[in-house]
Amino acid sequence: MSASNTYQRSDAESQLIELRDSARQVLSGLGLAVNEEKVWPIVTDLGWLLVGVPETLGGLEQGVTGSCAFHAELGRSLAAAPYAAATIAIDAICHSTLANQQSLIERFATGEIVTASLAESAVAIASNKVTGTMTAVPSADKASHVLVCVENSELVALLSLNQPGVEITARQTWDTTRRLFDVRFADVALDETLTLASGADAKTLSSRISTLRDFALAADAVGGAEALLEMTVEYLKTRKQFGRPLALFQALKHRCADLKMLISSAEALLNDSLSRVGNQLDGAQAVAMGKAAKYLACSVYARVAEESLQLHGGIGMTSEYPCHLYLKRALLNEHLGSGNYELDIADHFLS
Amino acid sequence: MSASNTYQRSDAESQLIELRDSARQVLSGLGLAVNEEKVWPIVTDLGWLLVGVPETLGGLEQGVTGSCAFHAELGRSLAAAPYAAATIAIDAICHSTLANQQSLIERFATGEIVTASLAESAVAIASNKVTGTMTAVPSADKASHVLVCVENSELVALLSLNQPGVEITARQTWDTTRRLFDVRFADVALDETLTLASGADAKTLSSRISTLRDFALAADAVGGAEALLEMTVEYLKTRKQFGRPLALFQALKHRCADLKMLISSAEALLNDSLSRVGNQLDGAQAVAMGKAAKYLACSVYARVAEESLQLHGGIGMTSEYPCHLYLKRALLNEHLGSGNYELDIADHFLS
Amino acid sequence: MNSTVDSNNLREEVRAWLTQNVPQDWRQAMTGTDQDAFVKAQRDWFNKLVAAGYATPHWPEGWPGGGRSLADQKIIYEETARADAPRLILFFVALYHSACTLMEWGTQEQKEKYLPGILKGEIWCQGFSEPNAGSDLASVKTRAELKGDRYVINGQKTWSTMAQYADKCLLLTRTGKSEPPQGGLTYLLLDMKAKGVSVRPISQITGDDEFAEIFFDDVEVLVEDRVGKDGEGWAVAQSTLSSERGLTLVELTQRMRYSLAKVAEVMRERGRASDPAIRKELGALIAKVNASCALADQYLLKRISGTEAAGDASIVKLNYARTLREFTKLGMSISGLQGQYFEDFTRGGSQETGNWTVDFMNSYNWSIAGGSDEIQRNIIAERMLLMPREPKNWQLS
Amino acid sequence: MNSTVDSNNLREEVRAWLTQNVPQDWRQAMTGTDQDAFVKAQRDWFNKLVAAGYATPHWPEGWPGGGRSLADQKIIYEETARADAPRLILFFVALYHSACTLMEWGTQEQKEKYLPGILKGEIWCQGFSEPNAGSDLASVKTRAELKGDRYVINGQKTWSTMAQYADKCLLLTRTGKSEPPQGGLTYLLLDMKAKGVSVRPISQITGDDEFAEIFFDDVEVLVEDRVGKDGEGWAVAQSTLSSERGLTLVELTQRMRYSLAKVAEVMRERGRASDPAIRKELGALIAKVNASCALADQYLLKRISGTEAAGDASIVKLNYARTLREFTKLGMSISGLQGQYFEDFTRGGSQETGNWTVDFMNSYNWSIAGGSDEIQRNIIAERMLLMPREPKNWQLS
Repeated sequence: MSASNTYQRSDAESQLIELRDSARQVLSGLGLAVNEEKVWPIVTDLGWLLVGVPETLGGLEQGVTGSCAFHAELGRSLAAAPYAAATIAIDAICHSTLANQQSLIERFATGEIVTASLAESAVAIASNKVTGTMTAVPSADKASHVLVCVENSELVALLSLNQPGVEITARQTWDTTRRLFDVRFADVALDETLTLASGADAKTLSSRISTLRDFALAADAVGGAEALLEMTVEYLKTRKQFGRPLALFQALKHRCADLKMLISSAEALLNDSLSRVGNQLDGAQAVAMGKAAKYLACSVYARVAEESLQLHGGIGMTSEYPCHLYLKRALLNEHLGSGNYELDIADHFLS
Repeated sequence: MSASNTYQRSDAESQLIELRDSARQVLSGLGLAVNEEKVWPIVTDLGWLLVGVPETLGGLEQGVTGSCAFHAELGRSLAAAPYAAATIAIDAICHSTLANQQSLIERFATGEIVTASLAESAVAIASNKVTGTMTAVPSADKASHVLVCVENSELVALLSLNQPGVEITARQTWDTTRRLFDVRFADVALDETLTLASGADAKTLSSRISTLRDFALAADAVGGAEALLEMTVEYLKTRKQFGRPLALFQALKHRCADLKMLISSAEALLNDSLSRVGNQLDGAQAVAMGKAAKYLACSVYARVAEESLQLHGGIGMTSEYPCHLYLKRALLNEHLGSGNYELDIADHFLS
Repeated sequence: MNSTVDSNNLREEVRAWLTQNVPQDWRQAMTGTDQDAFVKAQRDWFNKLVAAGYATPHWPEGWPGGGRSLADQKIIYEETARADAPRLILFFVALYHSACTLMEWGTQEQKEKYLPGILKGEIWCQGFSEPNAGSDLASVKTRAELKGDRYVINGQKTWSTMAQYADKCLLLTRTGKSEPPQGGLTYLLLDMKAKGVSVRPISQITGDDEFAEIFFDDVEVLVEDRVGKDGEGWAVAQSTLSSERGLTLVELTQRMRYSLAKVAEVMRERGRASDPAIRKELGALIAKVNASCALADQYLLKRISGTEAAGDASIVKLNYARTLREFTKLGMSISGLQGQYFEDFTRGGSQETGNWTVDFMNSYNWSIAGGSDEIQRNIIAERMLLMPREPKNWQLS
Repeated sequence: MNSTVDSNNLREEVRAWLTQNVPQDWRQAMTGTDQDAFVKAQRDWFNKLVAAGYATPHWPEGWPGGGRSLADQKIIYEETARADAPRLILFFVALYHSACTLMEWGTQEQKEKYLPGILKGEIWCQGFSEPNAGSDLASVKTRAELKGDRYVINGQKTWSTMAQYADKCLLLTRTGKSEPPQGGLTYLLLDMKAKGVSVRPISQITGDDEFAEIFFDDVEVLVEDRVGKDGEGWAVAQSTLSSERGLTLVELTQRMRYSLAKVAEVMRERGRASDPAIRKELGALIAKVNASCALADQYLLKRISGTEAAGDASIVKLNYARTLREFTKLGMSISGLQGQYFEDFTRGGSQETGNWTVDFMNSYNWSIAGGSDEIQRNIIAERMLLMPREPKNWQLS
């Protein structure tokens, strides 16, 4: 009714939408669940690892919202790339006080792989030597370095993976679109030129890292869920039973509508949280927002994947058809990250 | 394929079916949610309180299965009668070593009301005097006696409600088909001629009483859920929208089918448990079975009531239409009984 | 001028005003009291808001506090929710439905005749729904027969919010005969005191009566009180229905968010504050409630930016109804047996009656009224996912 | 003779025999091994059961262990589940579907030709389902053309359990042209080694291949291998499908019940044994699993007593599928990240592969195959609740 309702998209928003659209085009050209060998060169060539990096460090300044847009696109196409782990590590470098920040970012954004854990780690430090195990580390076999958060957040550092005392074990998951590894350290010496933060700064940075991981998993889930529902609806429109397209059956329509609503809610929460936290990812509030976004998106993704499998009927149960790839990625997403999400959210609220 | 598959209904089974059918006929003649003044004389005149009582004590020897069939019928018709509480108390008398068993049963089966708590009580005994509070005691204002299980199961007794130190407070519930009371005792003397069990016997009897209560609530829930689903399906067949009966919409059909399946499962569990426990209601196994039957039936009832309210649309939200009476009884049923059902079932299984 | 600074100023101004002006005892005044006390409490609060310009920020400039952007209106609603101020339920139809319909479709004479009355506190109700029509607005049967300079109305409306208190009514009638269902509808402004109008409150399952039936027995309405042309009622009704533009759901979701503290409260009261199973449920609920808020906010943004797509509104409503159900159910479940005892509750308190069991029952208003969940699912499936519609002539064989 | 005593005797006898005879290492022998090892393990177990008379208690007297009542058969299944013995999945079609169909419809010659082979270990498969036919059996398109003394078959079947191992096939074909869908079907017995038959295992999402596609390219079957008359295939297929009479679901629900201990096991392994939220979920699951057992038991009783009603079977199956989903999902969820790592699992282990994630994926076999959950809901709504069927000519408008 009022005349004063105007809204202008900012330049940054417009740029991000362009970036995302072109990413979607590139990825859909590659096809679903394309392997790391094919995706990674594209990721580095097109500078996708620089999306969230500040302009002052040679990046596109799109912040976490920017990298999440790409996590969603990679989730949508089920791409097998260590993009999430690498962006988390690069972000940590950006937020360190390291002197050689810029050169490290250049190395890791253009070819050399840096990775990080997508789950929990139990790594301790004693006499400047690191011991312990990191789980769910993507592409550790090809990475030169890994981001390590030491227990109790005393220290955040990069460790070279090509040195004595490092043992890398492949852990095949049901989700074949990810290549995860356990990384074990036995008395591995720290390289002080790769220490990102220590003391109170390390606590802050650790908290940022885990929030970022939660947002990355949430975005992957939202992208995957959206693509899967589209695929399922298309299937129902095509497939006929009793002489009618399945999409005409109201019971199935209503289930798809519910899924659409759930995905929209997870997406809205993710976007809202990203815009609220901005670049401030380390406070208790931001951590709780990351956890809520991750919990909701991943549980919605699993729900969409389970329903989609049922809605596809027999064909969804065959390995030829990609429905199960989404299911397995969704199940893995639910179990990545750390802690008991629902409890942590409640704890923060009640504290 | 084999010829040797024959099955004959026993005389007791046939008799129970007859009893139940006639009860249904009587109750449906009275209409839904008819008040206590109208139902109670029928309950006593027709001897329904004697269904579960042994023949040796003048009963119909139909056991717990028998009384549960009547709980289900009363649940179906939303009858406002202290039938469950009275049968529990009468059953306790039957399983006591009281000398005047027979005369007490006659009194309570024919007019004088004995009641019991349908929830938790906190009643302690000191120097032969009883102090504490019983909650959710039906029709305590009209009853002459109440069944009391003292804390830690030291004693099970009947207490006269017409004596000093007894305070009866009406607790109006959203469920208007039940009239519940709090009963407070302040130093009320025990009448030794009304002590049903003490010591180890009291533990056994207390356990029987709580199992019986669980089965009674389960049966009420199964009966109510069945009647409500029938009502809802009838409504959907009658009501038209967009020129078609609602019952033609597949999304609604599928939801009704799910409810039917859930009710069948709760009913099957109840019947199976009753036939397994027989008259042995006091062991840990029987207690766990009672809890499982109560938990499943009451949660299914609540689910059916919630869905039925939605399926009825606007009319279900009006107080004139009986849909909400089932909802409120279902919600109350979920909160009657004692303990945390799911946890107790798991505890028993894991022990 | 920087709009963020501007918004912050408004936010602070509203917040300060609310601190001063929200009656601290409004819940008590509206709990366990009769209808008159309820109406008086609503009217007092309405007068305060009108005076402060916070009742009509959505009206054009020139009216009290008018000419504000949707973003500013949102701030006012958010702060009202945050301050736990009463909802203006008795005046909502007048302030939004009636005013916006008149602004868009009314003649100059109609505006002059009706708008000032709204600010003075005239209560309006909506006469759209009919018995047995459910969510199917096109099946309106109430007849309006044109006789000279007036329409003569016969029929019945139902589920009209607070119609028993209303002075005026937005009435959707059928004048045409053979047109398709959406055609042949005509939109009238009715005086509830007119001869032949009778109102019967609907007794709800909570014992409250927020809705009423309206009966028309040869009721006369002058042609000058028709909005739009004869037969144009469908289009006019659409703008009535979209008049609040998503603000209501912003308000309601914000209120739900602020009410999460009440779940914590009942957990403490019932000794369940450290029960991990309940805490887990609470954690899941917090995420869902925040998502409902985010959805409503983003929907408003879409309306502001003109990027709303078919089905968007259905998603917000379906999601709110579901979250509200889970929210009230958790509160009720934690309340245990205690929650099943009857207690007085805040009249017209909608989702915040102070009684979890009433809130739970009221939550069905949102999944049934204003287009049931089932209708929203149809819309999402057909208009958003582009799944085929059921055939028109689909009849029982 | 008292039947309870009788039953107890059988129960003890079976239990004792199983204690002696279930290969203790059968899981290891069927985990991470190739197909041959799996077939050998199945065959060894089959031979033991046949010798003991526990493979064919449902065959008439005269056959090994034959002539037993359904109640006795149930005891054998219950005890097999209790002993965690392997399921005879490779021979199930032969022992039930083929045998019962032959007993009911077969000629004397057919019985003599085929039944002894079954006891010797011939493997049968079922050729009913077709691509794009889903749960709609009446839409069989595989053609059988009568040419002299033989049928010539062309077409394709799918989702045939273990067809890659099968010696023989129960084949449903279309011979008629213009009859209604259920008419025009003809039931044949096919030698899987016949010229023109080719089999392609279906690679499942678990990596297992319990099912296969079968292709027919001018395959010839003699008229003497037809069961029932030409065009009578629908009726014959119905008795094939109902041959196990509910026993399978008794067995499966019992196995699920005994597997509840595995949930407790994974809780301990993952340090969640005292987590109240998980314990609560376990408690709810226990009630549901016991209810599934009770439903299956009572369904069998109805079959025994001839009181089965329309829809009863659908309720049992729909309920089992749902409970199995919840059961496997809880196990998977407790397993945490560990459960998402690929591990070898017991081949053909169905719901008890030793891997919760595989069990969870396999649970969809029960909600999709053999009439999907959606079909079961249609049946329950239409045949049990007597809600109207969708019109026959309901087409996209």
